[in-house]
This record gives sequence, structure tokens and C-alpha cells, in this order.
Amino acid sequence: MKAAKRNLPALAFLLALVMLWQLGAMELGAAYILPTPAQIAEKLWQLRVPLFTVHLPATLSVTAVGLGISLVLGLLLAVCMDASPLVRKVLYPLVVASQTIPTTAIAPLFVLWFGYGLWSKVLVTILITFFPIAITVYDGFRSASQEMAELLQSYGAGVGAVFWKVKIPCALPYFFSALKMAIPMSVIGAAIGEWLGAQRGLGYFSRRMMTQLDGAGVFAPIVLLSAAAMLCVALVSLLERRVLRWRDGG
Amino acid sequence: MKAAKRNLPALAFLLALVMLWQLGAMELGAAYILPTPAQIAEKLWQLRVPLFTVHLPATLSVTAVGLGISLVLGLLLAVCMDASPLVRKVLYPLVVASQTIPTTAIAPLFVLWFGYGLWSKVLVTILITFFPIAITVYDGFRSASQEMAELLQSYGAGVGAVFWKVKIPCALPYFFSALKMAIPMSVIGAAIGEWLGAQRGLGYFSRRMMTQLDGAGVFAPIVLLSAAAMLCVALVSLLERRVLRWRDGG
Amino acid sequence: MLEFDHVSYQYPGEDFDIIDQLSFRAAPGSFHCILGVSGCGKSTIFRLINGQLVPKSGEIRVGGAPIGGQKRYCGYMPQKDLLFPWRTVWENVALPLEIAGCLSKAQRRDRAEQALRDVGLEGCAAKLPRELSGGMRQRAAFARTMLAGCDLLLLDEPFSALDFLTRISMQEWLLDQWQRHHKTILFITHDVEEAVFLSSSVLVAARTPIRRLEEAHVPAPFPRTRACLARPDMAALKEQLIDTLRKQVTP
Amino acid sequence: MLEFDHVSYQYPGEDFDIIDQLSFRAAPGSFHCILGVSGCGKSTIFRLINGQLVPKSGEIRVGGAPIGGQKRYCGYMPQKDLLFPWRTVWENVALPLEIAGCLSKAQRRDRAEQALRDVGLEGCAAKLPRELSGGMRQRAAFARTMLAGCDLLLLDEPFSALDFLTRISMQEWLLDQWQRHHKTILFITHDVEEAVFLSSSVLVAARTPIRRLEEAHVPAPFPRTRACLARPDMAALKEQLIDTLRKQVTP
Amino acid sequence: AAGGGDAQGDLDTIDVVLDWYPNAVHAFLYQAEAKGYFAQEGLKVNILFPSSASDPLTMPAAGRADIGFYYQEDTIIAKANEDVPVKVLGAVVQRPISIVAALKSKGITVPADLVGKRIGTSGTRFSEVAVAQLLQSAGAGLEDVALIDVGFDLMSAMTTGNVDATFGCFLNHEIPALEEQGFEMDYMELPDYGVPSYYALMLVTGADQLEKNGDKYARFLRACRRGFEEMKNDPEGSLQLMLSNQSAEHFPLTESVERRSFDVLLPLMEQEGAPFLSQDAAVWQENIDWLYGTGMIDRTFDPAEVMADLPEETP
Ligand SMILES: Nc1ncnc2c1ncn2[C@@H]1O[C@H](COP(=O)(O)OP(=O)(O)OP(=O)(O)O)[C@@H](O)[C@H]1O
Ligand SMILES: Nc1ncnc2c1ncn2[C@@H]1O[C@H](COP(=O)(O)OP(=O)(O)OP(=O)(O)O)[C@@H](O)[C@H]1O
Ligand SMILES: [Mg+2]
Ligand SMILES: [Mg+2]
Repeated sequence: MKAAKRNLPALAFLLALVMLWQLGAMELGAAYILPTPAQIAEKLWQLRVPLFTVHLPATLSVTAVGLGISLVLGLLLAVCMDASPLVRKVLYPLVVASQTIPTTAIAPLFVLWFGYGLWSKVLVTILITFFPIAITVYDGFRSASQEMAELLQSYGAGVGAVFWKVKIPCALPYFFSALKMAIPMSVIGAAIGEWLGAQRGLGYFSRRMMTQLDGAGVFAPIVLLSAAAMLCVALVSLLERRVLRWRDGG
Repeated sequence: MKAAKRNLPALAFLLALVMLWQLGAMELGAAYILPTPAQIAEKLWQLRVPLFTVHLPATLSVTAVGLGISLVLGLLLAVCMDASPLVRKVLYPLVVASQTIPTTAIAPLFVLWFGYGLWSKVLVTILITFFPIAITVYDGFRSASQEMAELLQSYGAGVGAVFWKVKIPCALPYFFSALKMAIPMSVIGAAIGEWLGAQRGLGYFSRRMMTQLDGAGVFAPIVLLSAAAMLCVALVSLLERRVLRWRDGG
Repeated sequence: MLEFDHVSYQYPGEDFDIIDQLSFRAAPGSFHCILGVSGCGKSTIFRLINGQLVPKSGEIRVGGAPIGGQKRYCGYMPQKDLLFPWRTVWENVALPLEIAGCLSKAQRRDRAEQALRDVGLEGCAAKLPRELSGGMRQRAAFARTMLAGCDLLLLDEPFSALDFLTRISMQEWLLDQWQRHHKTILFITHDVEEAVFLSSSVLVAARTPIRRLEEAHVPAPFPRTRACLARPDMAALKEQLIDTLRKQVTP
Repeated sequence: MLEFDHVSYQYPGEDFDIIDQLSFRAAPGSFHCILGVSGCGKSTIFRLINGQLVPKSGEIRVGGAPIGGQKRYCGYMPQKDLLFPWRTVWENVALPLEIAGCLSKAQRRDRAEQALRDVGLEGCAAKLPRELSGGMRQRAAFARTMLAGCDLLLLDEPFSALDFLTRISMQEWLLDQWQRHHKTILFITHDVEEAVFLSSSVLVAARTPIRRLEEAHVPAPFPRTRACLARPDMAALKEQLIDTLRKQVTP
Repeated sequence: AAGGGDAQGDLDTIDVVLDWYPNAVHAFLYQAEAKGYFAQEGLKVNILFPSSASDPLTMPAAGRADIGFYYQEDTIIAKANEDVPVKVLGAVVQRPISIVAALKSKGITVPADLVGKRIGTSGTRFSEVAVAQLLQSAGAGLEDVALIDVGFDLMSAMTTGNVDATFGCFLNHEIPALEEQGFEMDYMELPDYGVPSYYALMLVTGADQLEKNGDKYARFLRACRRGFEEMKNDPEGSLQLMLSNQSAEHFPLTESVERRSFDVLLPLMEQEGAPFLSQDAAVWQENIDWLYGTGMIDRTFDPAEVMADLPEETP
């Protein structure tokens, strides 16, 4: 009740936006370029069975696997770069470089190595998402309090204890920042990955609809993607608020 | 001299990597998929005139304009979201949603609105880069010390002074984090933008070479892109170290 | 100058009012030290006056008007020094001037360096806060507060990290300033001698939750020298204050 | 127990050695208070012993061996409390136990709560550091240091933010602990009376840069009560120490 | 190539990389699969969609797939300029289906109408050469038009009015799709204006693989021919098969568009004197020479270098 009331203005504004879109799209009158929300909703309803039972799960599984591996990889990279200046010097430029390679250029390589299955799509997702995670979390580690680390060391703490008890808590706000960034990126990564020859998935579906000039069909899966991403980000934000409760200014 | 010595192991490792690539690519023997570094270097030299005088400047200008606007937009968004919970509630989900729209789906819209000129490419760049900037900087603002803000207020500081003298300095480490992330993203954004139709630019050049199965030609502009991005990131890191000198743990 | 009118405050997460219907007033130009055991709520009172915390009920007035609508009515020196780590010492000290915005940078620097000299930190203007010792940080924060230029000063244990001698000279300097500029000063301290030496009257937070502040007038006239501490009535006051505090611990 | 052997230290960015060829030793089981004006380098000495700063020259030995290779040889209570804001008070206090890693969580919590009781913070175990007052934070940090369980304790102004009475009871508790467990304690304070009451001998940092620490033996025997402060030789020692300090300021 | 048997257990697998998403042109594959012709030849066919436009050529050439659907001009360029070890098994579509298209409202019906207009292409060099040839036939040249690389979307380039005409749309797909959306279209076919007729779509493979598994490929082609017979004899059935196949893969095709596509394609896949999956050295030679003439390739080569030499047989 109270939460609903608090969110009322935001919801009203969103509704207004959707209506604006509806009017704008109707005015434009070119559904193959910009369909109206009503058309999209209708399409969603029409295609609910394949979209929800096949394509959404397909994309979500790529997203989940990709994001999971990205997290592990990104954190690992951040940890290594934080632990050793040598590793940082070697890997940082490589990591930056990896972000500047257009997917299409290495798509054949991925396909060459991983075939047309799940893994080439996962790889694209990883390529897109591990970078913000690694960079942000690395900066989080660097922001850790040197004094606290030294205090712990005086209690006999080794590198591991300092890492878990100082670096990790100090980097947590950065980590959540990274996660909230990586989620929508992993979704788009999966969608892009699906262009690398998929048989299902929302990105694949959207792109094929484009070849048929079916605007509503193009946007319907995207709306689903967006909704999924927003939901995940909202969940992470909730989690963040719980975990970082100590930060709440008195 | 000393700097060179310090960076020696990193350079050695990079060299080893390049050699590994050379061997791997020679072993594969399919230059149309993965050219050797030597072939790429040769191509770079062959094509140095058009690459450096036409395509590099074209892409860099898209990158620069796009990144510039992204910075302004991202910062503005972060500021607004920080200033008003209402704005945050409305815009945050929209911003997340904007990241889940594949470029291809809205490419026709961009083209409809902006034609095939500079601006549709810039728009793609913005779409890709403003998000990490906004999210990271917003989290930076949230990390600002409430106590310091209150102290300033007791001196009669208004919202503006608190913003400039507390929020901005507290968010600076996050801002640099965002910037280092956004640079390679803006480069790839410009390259992707060039697929929306361009007459020049490294992304365009690479794609064109791909239709001719000229592997070295595909990778030569990408190497240039990477080098440009790495250079920019290195410069930003230097700047960061200067600006955030106060943070150096004693 | 300052009036508390049945002010209550409860921390979220606590189940009682730490400040409970507290009323007291400080006349313009008076100098009150506040004594009380650790954790009884002294800093909370300051945060209420400062506007950082908002009372659950009651009203706080400064200069006759409720603090709600006012700005820059008090200079607050928090218990933690809260120096901005990214600013040099002089930039920290000049912060209130910067906010007031009526001086040029050079003038601000001049004023800040003067203030630093007053607290014995000449030569530290260009250092970063992390390069100062604990006592030096405290003095820098004190100098900053003095530049706030408000008629009401809230000083929360400003000299606790200073050595004996520096402390005495700071006390004397502060008394001198007070007499010259007729400020109203609230000063939290744990040092009874300091309280007696400085105040026109001492306020004792006699029990937690704080329902009232017991006021003890200090007999010695101004201007004072440290010699006055040797007066029998002053010594008696000291004993009396210590007794009052002792009662609080074992009620 | 602790030996300084011609130790020098220079802060980067300073042009002189703040610690200059300093030699001194503390016998096992002794209790030394260190006095000195604000900013003279007392905390720096602690940071050197702690291994946080590395001497430019000279050697520091604890228990006969250079500190370089040792771990857990000293319990250090820094001047700032350095409580971890994301941990509750008891989790902060139990930190040294957690690092030592030989107790279960329930045991650690028990020990932490016991330590909190010792410093008068019963009932605050589950609070976050930001919910404590300044003096309470200081006591929590003190409790944490006591749980480090090292034979050498470095306490940097541990009681500076405590009120008069809490301070006395903490002093007595600390003396009691020291006598029972035969720790070696270095204790920085600005309160001469505190120094005299606690120490077996007082070390005075007579000038900046610190070239030597002047040692003044405290005549009263252990165990002590506060009554001993009234002894004439103790009063004389106090005067003498204040004199020594005063000399430093006006050389 | 041990297979050959019709035992279920040890079928030879064949990975086929399509040129694009499944559409009418691939109906013969689906027919062969549905009717069990592949199984009868001891083959198990995996249909794969490409990740990038060159996949159907590079993957078989690199030995990562067995067969790809690729275009003749691009194959010639790849062979001549990059020496990609490619072999061509046969032509799927005997004539070009890439067209110069424009909205009817633009009034562009002959090459002369292109002068002074903006022409969108997908940025390949071949597009430039083809457009140049068209213009040349009208006595104009590339300098008389504005060529614009419109990236991945030719259709929206026209519908948004950003270009006046495009080169690269397919006669069998974009035209029906656009007309389905209510746009009236004009188009020009290349062979009418001096571009030699080329094979719009062919089956290609890698030279090594062909050498090793010639028999497997022969069996595959045999099954394909039989599939094509089905397609010819029962277009409606084949259409329905495609449609149901795609919706089984959870993708709805627009039936009317695919029906038109069938109508357009069927006559182009087999022509007088050029049976399905046949190829003619003369056509190769003509195209190689023409491309060499335009400067697209640095060297000419003997058509036999790319034409697979498999035992010809009648279906
Ligand atoms: N943010 C908070 N949330 C909950 N309780 C708080 C908070 N801040 C302070 N308290 C509690 O309020 C009481 C008074 O705190 P306050 O800081 O006013 O004490 P104080 O009198 O200044 O003590 P000290 O002399 O130690 O500084 C303490 O018991 C403390 O635990
Ligand atoms: N990181 C640093 N860089 C440069 N100078 C420093 C640094 N830390 C401390 N100093 C200087 O060293 C001197 C001694 O500092 P230290 O903290 O040891 O003083 P202290 O004796 O503990 O003083 P206090 O009683 O005020 O705590 C000070 O003058 C200070 O300015
Ligand atoms: Mg307090
Ligand atoms: Mg100190």
C-alpha cells in the first residue's frame, strides 16, 4: 500500500512515456520501423508460447552462464591485477584491447573454436561483460583502506585475511555497481551472441522478425529482454541495500 | 631508463603473446579467419595512408564526440538521479532498458531521424557508453560522506556547494573508473555505428575487408582501434594518478 | 541566544528517548562547558542544535527564532575532525570562508594561514590532512570552526588530543577570542579543570536519558588566569562537579 | 622486550628525520607512558614498532629478534579508532581472535562480549560502529586491542575521549590486567597525571626531531591506588615532567 | 568415407551452413530431410545459420563445416584474391536474384533514372562494380550517383526515405516482404544491363574435404536433387513443410511472403539446359573475365580450379 503510493509518481511518469510513444508511433505510422506499444503488446500475447517457453529460456540461460563466468573471470582478473603490479601491467592493456574488437570480426574465430552451440554465444556475453566487472572491482580494491589492512596485519593477518576482511568489504559497493552494469550488458551480449547462428533465443527471434519487416515482432522480444534485465537489476539493488546497510548515513 | 626496466617483464610477456598468436595463426593457415600479426603489420604498412589520414580520424571524431556527449549525459543523469529519488525511480529502469535494445533493432530509427551522417554513429556510441558512466558515477555520488555534507551545510552551504565540494570529490574515483571503462566502449560503439552506413572509418573499413575475406585487412584497423583505446586509457590513468594523489596510502 | 524547549530525540533503532523533554538556555555571550559521562548524549545535543538531527518533539531556538528556517547560525566542530582528505590543510581551514564566498582566494589563504598560526600549525598549510598527527588534525579542525564566523560556537571535545601545554595555550587563546568577540560558546569536555577554567557556567548532563542539564555557576571573574584555579571556591566547584558526575554513574 | 637501536625515520616529503638515531629499550613487563607535545612523533614511533613504517636506518628488536621476520608481536591501538564500519561492534572487537583463528564463532562472541563488558559497553555488541559515541568507539577499539593477546601493547591515547570517571576506572582496569598478565605496555598520553599513575617509568620526547626519550622513574610501588598521586615524590615528579615538557616548547 | 549403409547407427554427418535464415530457397533441403532421402543415403544433416556473411565459405574451407551456401561473385573474389581453398558443388539458383530496387513513388525503372540519386548498398565492392555496370549501360558513371553504405538494413534505408534506391535486395525476399507491408516496388535485374548472369547461390565446400569424402558429397547431392524434385512437383506441400518446420523451431514465417518467394525462385533454380545443382564452365569463365575486367580480382584462374569434379548423374 505505502510502497505503491511512494512509487505512484514514477509509475505515472512511465505510463505517460508509454502513451507518448503510442502517440508518436501512431503519428509516424510506420510500424515496420517503430511499432506502437499496443501493437507490441498484442504481438507478445500472440507469440507468448514460443517466446516464453523457448526463446526466453534460451536467452536467459546464455545470459546466466555468461554472466556467471564473467563474474568469476572479472573478479579473478581484478584480484590478480590488485595483487601484482606485473599482472596489472600485462593484462590491463590486453583487457582494454579486447573491448575494442568488434564482435563480427572475431565471430568466425569463435565459431571456429566453439562451433554454433551455446558456447560461442556465451563467449560473446563474457567478452562484453567481464570488462566492466574487472575494471570496476579492481578500482574497488584500490579504494580499500590501507590503514585497516595494516591494522589487520599487526594482528598477524596474512594476505588472505586482509583480502577477505578489508578488500572485499571495501570493494563491495563497486562490485554492486559493476553487477548492475553487467546485467543489462549480459542480456545484450546474449542477444548479439545469438546472431552468431542460433536456432532460438530472443535476439535471434528479433533479428529474424526484422528480415520480415515485422516491427512489432522485432520489439516484442526486446521488451521481454528489457523486462528481464530490469527485474534482475531491481533484485540486485535490493540485495545491495541489504548488504550495504552499514553505509546508510545516520 | 628506469621506467623501461620496470616495464620489461610486461613487455616480454606481451611479445610472447604476439609470438604465440603468430605461431597459432600460422598453424591454422587460414588467414581469412585469423591472420598472423606479421600479415597484419604488413597490411598496416601497406594501407598506412588511407588508414591514418582518412579512417582513423573519422572514427576518432565519432568516438570523441560520442564520448563527450556521453560524459555530459551520463554525469547529468547521475546528478539528477542523485538529486531526486523520483527521477531515479523513473529513469533508472529506463536506462537499464535502453541497454538491452540491440543496435540493429533501433538502427532504422536512428537512420530515420539522423540519416547516414555523423550523428547516427555518435548516437550508437552514446547509447553504449553513457550507461556505465551514469551508473558508476551515480554510485559514486551515493558513496559521498553524509557527515561532510552536513558539516558544509552548517557553514551555510547550499545544494550546489555540497555538490561541488563533497559529492564530486567523493565520486571522482568512480568517475575515473567509469571513464576508463567508457573509452574502449566508445571505440567499439563508433565501429558498430559505422555499420549503420558509413563512407569511412575503421569499423567500416574492417567490415568491408571482411566481405572480401581479407583477414589481415579486417584486423589491421582493429589493431589501430585497440592501440588508440589503450593510449587513451593510459592517459586517463596518468591523469587519475595525479588527481587522486591525496588517496595514496602513506 | 540558544534555547531548548522541551526537546526530545530518539535514535532510530533505540527504544527510549536519549534526550527527553530537555529545556535549557544559553544567554548571548555566555561560555558553557558541558560535562557528562561518555555516551550520555552530549554530541547528540550538538547535532540537534546543528540541525543534523531533527527533534522528535519540542523546539530549538537560536537568536529567538526556531532553527528550522535559519542558516549559518552556528559553527560546529564535530568530535571527529572531518577534514576533507582531498584538500590541503589550508583549503580545509578556509572552507567556511569559501562557502561564505565573500573573499578572494588569496585573502582566504591569508586568513587560513593566520588561523593556522593561531593554533600553532604554521608551516602546515600546504600539507594534506593525512600528513598531520592526531593533535594537529584536531587543531586544524578547530581553526576551521573559528573561521565559520558564527555567533554560536559548538565545540565537541576540541582539545582532547592535545598535550597539556598546547592545550593550555589553546584554552587561553579561546578565552581571549571569546572575550573579544562576544561569541556564545558551548564546549563539550571531559576535563573538569578545563571546564571550570573556561566557562561562565558549567552544564552537567546528570543522567542518561538527559532530562535536564544542571547548571553550576563559576565564581571566578573574567578575565581569568590559570592562577584562579587555585582559589578555594574554584576547587570546591571542581569537587562538586566531580561529585555530581559520580552520582550519575552509581544512581 | 623492545629495543630501538639508532633508529631513524624520515617521512617522504619532509626534509629532516623526525626520528633521528633514537635508541631506547623497554624491559619485559614494564609499563611506559610516553609524553610529548602534539606532532612531535610519538605515533610515528608506534607505527615504526608496528612495522607500518620502515626505518631509514637502525634496527628495532622485539623479544631480542628484529621485527622484520616476526608476526603478531604487538597489539597496536591506533590513535584513530579504525573500527570497520561494516562490522558490528562485537565483530570488530573479535577481529584479532578471528585472525588468530583458534576459536569458534560462539566462543569469539563470548570473549568479545566479555571484553565489551570490561570497558563498559555491555549491550552494544550488536550495534554498528556509527551508532556509538566517540568515547564508546574508543573503548571498543581498546577492547579489540586487548584481545590481540600479544605481550607487547602499543596504546596511542586510548582514553583521550573518555570522561573523567570512566577514564579512571579504565586506568585501574588496565593496571590490574597488566599486573596479572605481565604484558609490556607503551602508552601515549597527554595527561601527565595519567602517565604518572600508570607507568613504571615515563618516557618524555624532549625535542623534535626525537633523538632520545628521557626516562623518569615513577617512585610509587605497585599495586597502586589513586591515593599514591598525593605522595609528595609523585607530585614532584609531575612538576618535573611538566617542566621538561615546557622546556621543549621554549628551547 | 566408411558410411554408405542405411544402418541407423552410423550415419555420416554433414554440417550445412546456410547463407541466411531458412527460407524458400532451402526448401529442397527440408524436403530431402522430411522424405528421408538423406537417411537413405546414410547421411545425417545438421542445418546451421551463419554468424557472419562469410561463414558459409570460410567454415567449409577451414574444415569446420561440410557445405555452405555462397555466392558466385564472392567465391571468385575469395579464390582469386585470397586463394581460399574452395570447391563448388553446384548452383542452387541459376540466375542473379540481387536487384536494384526502389519504391514505385521514386519512379526509378531504368538505369538512367538513377542519375543524381542516392543509392544504398551493403558496402561490398561488388555492389559498387555492379552499380557501375548498370550506370555504364545508361552512359553514366559512379560519379553521377551518391553511393551510400547503409549497413545492415537495405529495406529500412528505402522505407525511411534515406536513399532513393538500393542494390542488394533479393528478388525473392525483400520485394515480397516490402510489398506485404504495402509498399509498391520497382526493380531492375542485373543481367538486363550488362552484368553477366551469375549463380546467385551455390553449394561450396573445402578442397581438402571434397578430396577425402567425395563419396559423401555425391550422396548428399543426390539426396538434394531428389528433394528438389519434390519441391518442384509439390510447391504448396513444400511451402507448408517450410512453414511448419519453422514454427516447430518456434519461428513464425509470413506465409504470403514465402509463397511469393517460392513462385519467384522455382523457375530460377532450374532452367532450360541448366538442371538443378549443375554448373557451367562457360558461366564461370564469363564471370571471372568480367570481374578481372572491373579490377575486382588481381588474377584470373581456370574454372576447373573451383568446380568440383563429381560423377554427374541424372536424378
Ligand atoms: N546513529 C546512532 N544510532 C543509534 N544510536 C546512536 C547513534 N549515535 C549515537 N547513538 C547513541 O546515543 C548515545 C549518545 O551518543 P553521543 O554521541 O551523543 O554521546 P556523547 O555524550 O557525545 O559521548 P562521548 O563523550 O563518548 O562522545 C550513545 O549511547 C550512542 O550509542
Ligand atoms: N604521512 C605523513 N607524511 C608526512 N608527514 C607526516 C606524516 N604523518 C605524520 N607526519 C608528520 O610527522 C610528525 C609527527 O607525527 P605523529 O603522528 O607521530 O605525531 P604525534 O606525536 O603522535 O602527535 P599527536 O600527539 O598530535 O598525535 C608531524 O609533524 C606530522 O606532520
Ligand atoms: Mg561525543
Ligand atoms: Mg599521535
